[in-house]
Amino acid sequence: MIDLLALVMLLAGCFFVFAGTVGMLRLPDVYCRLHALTKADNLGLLLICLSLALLAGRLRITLLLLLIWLLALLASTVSAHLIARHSRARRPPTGEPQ
Amino acid sequence: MNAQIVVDIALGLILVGLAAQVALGRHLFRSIVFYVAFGLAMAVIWARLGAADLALADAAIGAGLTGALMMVAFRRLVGIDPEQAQAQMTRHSHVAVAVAALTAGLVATVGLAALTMARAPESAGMQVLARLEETGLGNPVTGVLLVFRGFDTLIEMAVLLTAFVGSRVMTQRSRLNVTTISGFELPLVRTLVAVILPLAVLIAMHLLWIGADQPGGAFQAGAVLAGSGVLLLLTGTLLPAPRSNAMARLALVAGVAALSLLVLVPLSQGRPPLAFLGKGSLLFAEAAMMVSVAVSLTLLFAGAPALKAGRQ
Amino acid sequence: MNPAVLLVGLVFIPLVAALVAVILPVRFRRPVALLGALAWPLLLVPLSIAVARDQTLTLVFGGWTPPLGIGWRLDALGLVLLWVHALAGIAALPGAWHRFGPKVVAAAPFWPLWLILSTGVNAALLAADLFNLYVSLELTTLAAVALIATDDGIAALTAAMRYLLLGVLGSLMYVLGVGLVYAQTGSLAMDQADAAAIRDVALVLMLTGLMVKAAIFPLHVWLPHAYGNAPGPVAAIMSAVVGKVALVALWRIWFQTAADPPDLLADLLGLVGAVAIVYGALAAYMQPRLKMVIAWSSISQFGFLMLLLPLASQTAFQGAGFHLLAHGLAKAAMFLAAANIVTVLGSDSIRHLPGLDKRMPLEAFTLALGGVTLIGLPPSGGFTGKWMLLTAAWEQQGWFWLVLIALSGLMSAAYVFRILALTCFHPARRAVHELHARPPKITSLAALLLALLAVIIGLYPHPALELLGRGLPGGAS
Amino acid sequence: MSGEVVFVLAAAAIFGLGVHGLLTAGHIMRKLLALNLMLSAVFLLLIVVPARIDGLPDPVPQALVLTGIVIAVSTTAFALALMVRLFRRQGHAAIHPDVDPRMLGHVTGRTSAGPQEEHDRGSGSR
Repeated sequence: MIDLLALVMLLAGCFFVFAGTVGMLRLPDVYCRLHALTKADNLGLLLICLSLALLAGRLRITLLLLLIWLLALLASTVSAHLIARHSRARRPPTGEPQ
Repeated sequence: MNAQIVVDIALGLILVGLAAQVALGRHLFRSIVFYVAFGLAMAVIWARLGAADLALADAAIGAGLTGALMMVAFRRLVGIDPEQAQAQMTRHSHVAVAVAALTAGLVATVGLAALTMARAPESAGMQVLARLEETGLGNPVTGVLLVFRGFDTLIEMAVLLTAFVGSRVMTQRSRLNVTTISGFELPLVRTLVAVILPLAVLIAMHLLWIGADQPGGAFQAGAVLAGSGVLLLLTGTLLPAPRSNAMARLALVAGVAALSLLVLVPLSQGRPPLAFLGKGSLLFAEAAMMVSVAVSLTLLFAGAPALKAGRQ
Repeated sequence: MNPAVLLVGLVFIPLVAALVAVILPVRFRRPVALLGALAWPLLLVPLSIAVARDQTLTLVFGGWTPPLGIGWRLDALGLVLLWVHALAGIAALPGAWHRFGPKVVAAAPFWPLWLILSTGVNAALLAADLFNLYVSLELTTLAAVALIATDDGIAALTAAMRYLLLGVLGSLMYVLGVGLVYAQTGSLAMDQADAAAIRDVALVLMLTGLMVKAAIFPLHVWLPHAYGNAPGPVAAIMSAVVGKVALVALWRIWFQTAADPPDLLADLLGLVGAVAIVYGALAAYMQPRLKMVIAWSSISQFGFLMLLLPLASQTAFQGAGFHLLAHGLAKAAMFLAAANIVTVLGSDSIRHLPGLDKRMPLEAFTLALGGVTLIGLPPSGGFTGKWMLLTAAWEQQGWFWLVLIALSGLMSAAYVFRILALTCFHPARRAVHELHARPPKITSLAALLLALLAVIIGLYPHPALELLGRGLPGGAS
Repeated sequence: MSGEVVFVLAAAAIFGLGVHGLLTAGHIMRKLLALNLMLSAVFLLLIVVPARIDGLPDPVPQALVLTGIVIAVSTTAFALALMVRLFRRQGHAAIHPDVDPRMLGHVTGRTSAGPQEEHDRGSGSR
């Protein structure tokens, strides 16, 4: 039962990461790409971490996975912020595809 | 077994695909970014092969720091001449394609032949595993690096020192380049630094401590610290300093000096050079090596002989 | 005390001196480096006695016998090159001392790098382990490249970059070969690593890698620019030992790791050497700059040393080893003299040479003496080396090699006499314009002594020949 | 077909790509990238080809590769510093002074010293 749940979450996580990647490659401008990359990827990573935690079933591993997710979250937040800021300074958002 | 081979093929294809982007990509900056991705994929493959020490080292050094060094060098080129941002400078040549294909074919033939050849029944690696107990270490790679083939490691640390001293020949003639990125004053970035930095130090200490028995060790720990140093330089918390100081110079030579002690101290006791002095001495040498790796790589990134505190 | 322990000093005296030099402020670096560079050659006296008695000295790190650990081995060949290194290094010191004073920008890194270069060269000469040889050669290459770059001219920086890139390419091929050897034999010790099936491929890979580092034609492209544009003392030490270390490693791997090297490959490499002799000499003849002439002559002379592989006899080894000694001393002397000429004239273009024998007689004499050794005229050391090689070719009825060796003397004569004729007998012997301050006399004398030494060893060749007569690098005859 | 075969083939392909990059690159940094790729391929072969011991890679090649990685990053860092200096001095990042002008793109015609020549040109003293 737990295995099944983990599998579903793993697949869902992979889907979100994949979607984020597709978004990064296909979306028109920096802001949309950042949106895809940060949101979808972080959700995907969370799902993968959770599923791995379920499979491992140990508190230490679970906490480590949570830490990994939090660090990735922090890193992607800051880098997305910096990229958006840099991008706005150079070329303000117009709503039009660049 | 079948699932394994599918995963292996996928990993191999990803690695080759990334290498192709590095080698064939049009824009230099893009190639550098893909090189970082290549290093990470390499780390995954090391993990798959069971070489955890290499996975850690390649992720931190091969991908992370080499990438950072290349990016900062690229930025320096752009700083000198902004048009470098569009630098392409590749030529197309059928000869090159033919030579490359031929070389790849040769390497593949040799590699596959080597896989199927008869091997000696006894290898140095087996001896290492058999005699690792005498050292009290649990990680055979650390055993090879610091005990059985410690002299290689000493020369390797000397190479790192030489790279730094040699770079000074070039960098001391140039003005100091600013490595700071814009936006470091943002509260968000400061939070990041405040969280990452203690954690990175903790991780480095952990890697150093467990290195004797588990994957990890001086190089991996040093690389993590060097990564933090790069972050501090990027955020302007540390700045390149134009003049060297005694602390920086001591940190640079610490690794070679500690390993030299491991070689020379047994001599004074009438034992062969580099005779095993116990686990404590190894930890001492590894700590010194970690400091040297971290400081050398950070200073190579900064292109400066020392660092000073920046704006807080 | 076991004399092998002294080997540790060969590597660790310059290394520790380098560490001290890095730690100390810039103004102390030069004296520390001088002490370090003068201290380690002292060990060569007891070591020579020990080698003369015991043939080879071996040292095993940590008591972990190979293949588990790393071993060092000093044989007659290594000792000969250590002497070249020591003598050339000491002779280069006055010039380096004069040029890299504490007020010079590049002096701060120069002196530690100078010591590290010695460390790397000595470690590579002692290495009896395939991988340890790699790390030592990397150390040597990196220090050498940085020392070339201390010149900071575009030509020197370009040469340094080219040397570095080719060096990395060479070492990665070498490492691949080493990996294949380990995979098959499970050992990295040079004398244990022999194996069958994949060996020839691995051998070719390792040799190719080392040939890049030793600048053997056609992998020589980095050398002329590197030697021709490096600061004088650096060019001297590099031409004396840095390329030759890789060549000695190549010989060792050939005779030690490949216990039964394939004849075809030997002839092929000999042929490569033959082309190098001719091509290098022709190129040397065409060069417009003195330092480039001397640098290209190295390509030619290195090709000469490759003839040991097809000849592969005791006599040939004595000849090649002796040639290594004589050539190293003569080349270093010539580069030091050329460096002084550059300092005084501001250029080493051969157009400036006429009349030099009047204004800079010591330098002109050094060039002449060095040239005599390069050609191999009696009684110079170069003559002894070439004569032994000729004898070896005669004994084996290798007529092709015989003709080639004889021819090589003529070709060296062509480029050497071109220089000497220009210097002494050119009709338009213009007055030499002294553009810059003359370097201290001791720099000229050091170069001259080195060149004299290269001749004197030809008069008293027996100690070196007797040492080298003990056997090929593998121990087999 | 086993995993080893896959990785040997991948290493060979990467080596070939590196050779191609090395031959076609005009820019020094591209040459460095290509050399680093080739080194990675060599490292991969060094680990994959020797026999595995108890299902893990032989520790000796692992240590060799770890040494190789550190040497590679040292050499790369040094080469990059050299490249930046050469760029400052000559104004383009190709090795050959007489390089095909098309490969230099925008810097064509700029033959003498680089755009940011410093006060201490040449090898002289301060």
